[in-house]
Amino acid sequence: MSEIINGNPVFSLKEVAESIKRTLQTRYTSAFWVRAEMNRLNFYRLSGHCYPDLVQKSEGSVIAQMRAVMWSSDYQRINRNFVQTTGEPLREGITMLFQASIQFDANHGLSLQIHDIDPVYALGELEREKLETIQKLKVERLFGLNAQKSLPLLVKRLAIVSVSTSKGLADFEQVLRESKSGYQVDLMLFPSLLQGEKAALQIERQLECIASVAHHFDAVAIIRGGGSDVGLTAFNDFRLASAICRFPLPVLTGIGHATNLTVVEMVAHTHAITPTKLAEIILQRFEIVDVGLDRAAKILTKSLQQIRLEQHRLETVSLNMKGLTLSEIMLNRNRIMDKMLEIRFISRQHMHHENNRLGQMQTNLESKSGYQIWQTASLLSQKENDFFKQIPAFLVQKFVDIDHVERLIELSRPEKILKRGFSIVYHNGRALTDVDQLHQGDTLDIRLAEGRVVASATEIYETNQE
Amino acid sequence: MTKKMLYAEAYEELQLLVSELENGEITVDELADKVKRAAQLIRFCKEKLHSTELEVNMVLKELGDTPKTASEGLPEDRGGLSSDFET
Amino acid sequence: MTKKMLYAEAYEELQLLVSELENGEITVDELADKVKRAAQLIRFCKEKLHSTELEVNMVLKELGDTPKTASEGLPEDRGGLSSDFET
Amino acid sequence: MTKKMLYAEAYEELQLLVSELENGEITVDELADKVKRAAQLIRFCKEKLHSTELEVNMVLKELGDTPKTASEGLPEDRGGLSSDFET
Amino acid sequence: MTKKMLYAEAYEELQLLVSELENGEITVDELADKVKRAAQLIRFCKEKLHSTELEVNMVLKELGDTPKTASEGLPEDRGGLSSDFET
Amino acid sequence: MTKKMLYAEAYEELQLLVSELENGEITVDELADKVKRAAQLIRFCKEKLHSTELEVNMVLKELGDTPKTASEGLPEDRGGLSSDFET
Amino acid sequence: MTKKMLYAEAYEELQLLVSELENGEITVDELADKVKRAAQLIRFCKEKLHSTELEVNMVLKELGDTPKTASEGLPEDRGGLSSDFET
Repeated sequence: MSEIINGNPVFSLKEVAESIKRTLQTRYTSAFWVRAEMNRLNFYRLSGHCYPDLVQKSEGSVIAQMRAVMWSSDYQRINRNFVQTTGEPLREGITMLFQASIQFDANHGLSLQIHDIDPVYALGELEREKLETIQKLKVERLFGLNAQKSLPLLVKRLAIVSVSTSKGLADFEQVLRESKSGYQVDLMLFPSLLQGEKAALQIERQLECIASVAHHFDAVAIIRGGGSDVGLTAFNDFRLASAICRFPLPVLTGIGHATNLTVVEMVAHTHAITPTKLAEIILQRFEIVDVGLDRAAKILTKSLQQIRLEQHRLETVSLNMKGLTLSEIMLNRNRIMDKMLEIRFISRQHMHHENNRLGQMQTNLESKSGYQIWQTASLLSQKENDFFKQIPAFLVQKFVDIDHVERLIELSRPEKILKRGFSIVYHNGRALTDVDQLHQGDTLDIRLAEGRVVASATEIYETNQE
Repeated sequence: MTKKMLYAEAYEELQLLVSELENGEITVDELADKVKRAAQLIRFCKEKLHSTELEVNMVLKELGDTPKTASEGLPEDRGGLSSDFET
Repeated sequence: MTKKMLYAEAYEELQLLVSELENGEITVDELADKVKRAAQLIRFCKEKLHSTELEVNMVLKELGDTPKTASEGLPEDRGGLSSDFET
Repeated sequence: MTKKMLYAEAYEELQLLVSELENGEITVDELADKVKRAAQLIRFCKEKLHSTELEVNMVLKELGDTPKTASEGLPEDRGGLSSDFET
Repeated sequence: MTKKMLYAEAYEELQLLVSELENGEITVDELADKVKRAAQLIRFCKEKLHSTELEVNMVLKELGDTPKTASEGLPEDRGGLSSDFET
Repeated sequence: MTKKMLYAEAYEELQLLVSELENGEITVDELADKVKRAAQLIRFCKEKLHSTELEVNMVLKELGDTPKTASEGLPEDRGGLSSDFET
Repeated sequence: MTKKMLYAEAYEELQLLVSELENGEITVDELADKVKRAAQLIRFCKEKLHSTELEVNMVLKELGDTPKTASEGLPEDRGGLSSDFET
């Protein structure tokens, strides 16, 4: 098979290719799972086959690259499964888990034939991607910006981004139109594709357009009919999301779907799960205002109540004043009456008291003067008694004294003495009391009580001689 | 100076006389005169009291004759009283 | 200075008289005059009360004649009152 | 100097006589005279007392005839008394 | 300075008068004048209430006449109302 | 000088005599005379005493006839006594 | 400065008035004016609920050559009302 040229075996290209193919076939006998980013899908509408470019990046640069092939039948199946799980068709730019086998073709070289794609893994990847978008919006301080716009109380002028043929839009308009209260909401459509690769860009363009005439509108509504959950990718687009965040008017969304919220819905001012719902939300605001106005009108009639109340208060004050005034007069009248009675009582009492005092004085005067006279009289008679009582005693004493003296004198009489046997001896006419001058023989004249005797002294003895 | 005696003075003198009597400070020589004076004073006081009583009673009676509540109508001739009542 | 007496002054004087009487500060000599004065004061107060009552009653009666609720119609000639009512 | 004797003087002299008698200061020679004097004094005092009593009683009786409470009406002819009563 | 009185002021003054009355701060001398003033105030307040009520009623009646929903047809001549609505 | 002897002098002389007698200062010779003199004096004294007693009794009797209490009424004819009684 | 009154402002003012009314914070003096003002505001707000405001022609004109719109038949001429409504 191989020729020898210049001593060296030389292989034809085909031989080499077949050799490689053989080697690969013996080496890679079964399919295996590969993780790679699908850089390009390269779907060929005619054949229905896809020839995706797979890459692996590290820190921004491609470190591995490989072509792949997905045959039409595989693609149909895989895409169906993918949509079923993730809610969107296969798309480029996300990392997926492929089941593949190595194919080598002499013409086309090495490629991986994709047999299956794990949609669950892709789902995670999509979610991660979404999170990255949100993260990025947050980092750029855009997230939640639109929500801060104030939505007018009444959303009367609404710019709509939708497809003119959208069932969702029709529903939305119908709800608004059929509002029983006849509220007026003016709509202006800015048509745009809502799914597919160009959707995000178109929406963004229309938003730019609306922004240029923003002063005519109260808000923008992005409306997409319900039913299919497919093709929501545009609503996770970073550029669109950031445009919505920065949009000068409040952005409302009515995007019908069943899966998780898209980033656009997250950053919108208000989101409703269906266009119908959004219309209802808008009408509800009208309703609230309308009810508020009716209520206000009703409350205005309350002012009449206030007037009644005020009238009542006035009436009460008036009655109060009346009562108080009359009672004040009554009070004073009673006071005066009391004073009068008091004066009457007290002055009478006063005079009565004075009268009693005078009576007492009179009684006192009578009794005291009578007593004075009586006492003086009794003192006088006391003195009289004292005096005259002493007189008889005085005189008796004098009589007694005299009698006493008389008795003494009586006892001294000589006759009385002589009678008791005493006698007096005279000599020369003198009564003798001693024998001094007497001489023997002197004549003595002796006097007795009865009779006299004349005698002579025969013997004379001195007293001490006896 | 001759002035009318006051009840109060009369009563005071009377009290003095009676207390002198009570304390035996009045001799028999003065007694009659003092008692006479006291009697005079008592009589004066009684007179005074009586005349005062008559006067007061008359005033009070007049006052009591005015209707209790003014609203029951006052005699016409009293209308001028309040306006005459100045200080 | 001659000025019309006030009820309040009259009442005060009356009260003073009564309390003097109560405390026995008035002698028999003054009694009649004081009672006369009190009677004068009482009469004055009664007069004053009466005239005040008449006046007040008239005002109140007039007021009562105005309908209770303004909505029942006010007499026409009172329309000018509120505009005359200035401070 | 001749002046009417006072009861007080008479009584004092009497007391002196009694005490002289008690102290034996009176001689028999004076006794009769002294007794006579004492009797005279006693008689005088009694007279004096009696006349005073009569006078006082008369005054009091007159006074007693006037009712004790003035309110029971004073005799008319005494109306002039208080006005005659000056000091 | 002469200015029209306000209801609030009138009512306040009225209440003050009544509370003075309640607290017995008004003498009999002032009573008649105060009651007159109160009556004036009451009458003024009633007038004011009445005129306010008439005005309010008219406004409310007008408001009630406007249909609740504009779709039932607005009277033409009210088109100008909103344009009159300036501040 | 002849003058009536006083009881006091007589009694003194008597007492002198008695004391002389008691002291034995009188001789038998004088005794009779002295006794005579004493009897004379005694007689005088007794007489004096008797006459005094009579006199006193008479006064007392006179006085005793007047009632003890003056209030029981004094005899009329003694009214003049007090006025005669001058010093 | 005349500026178009905003619906929100009008509604807010109304709400304020209503809550003042409800809380009785409006005096009688202000009542009529406030009620008038509230009625005006209510009327204005009601108008707004049912009126058309979007001036499609103007929008298209402003957008110039970029009218990508397939406007589905807007009312022709309601623009005038809202522009008359200025504050």
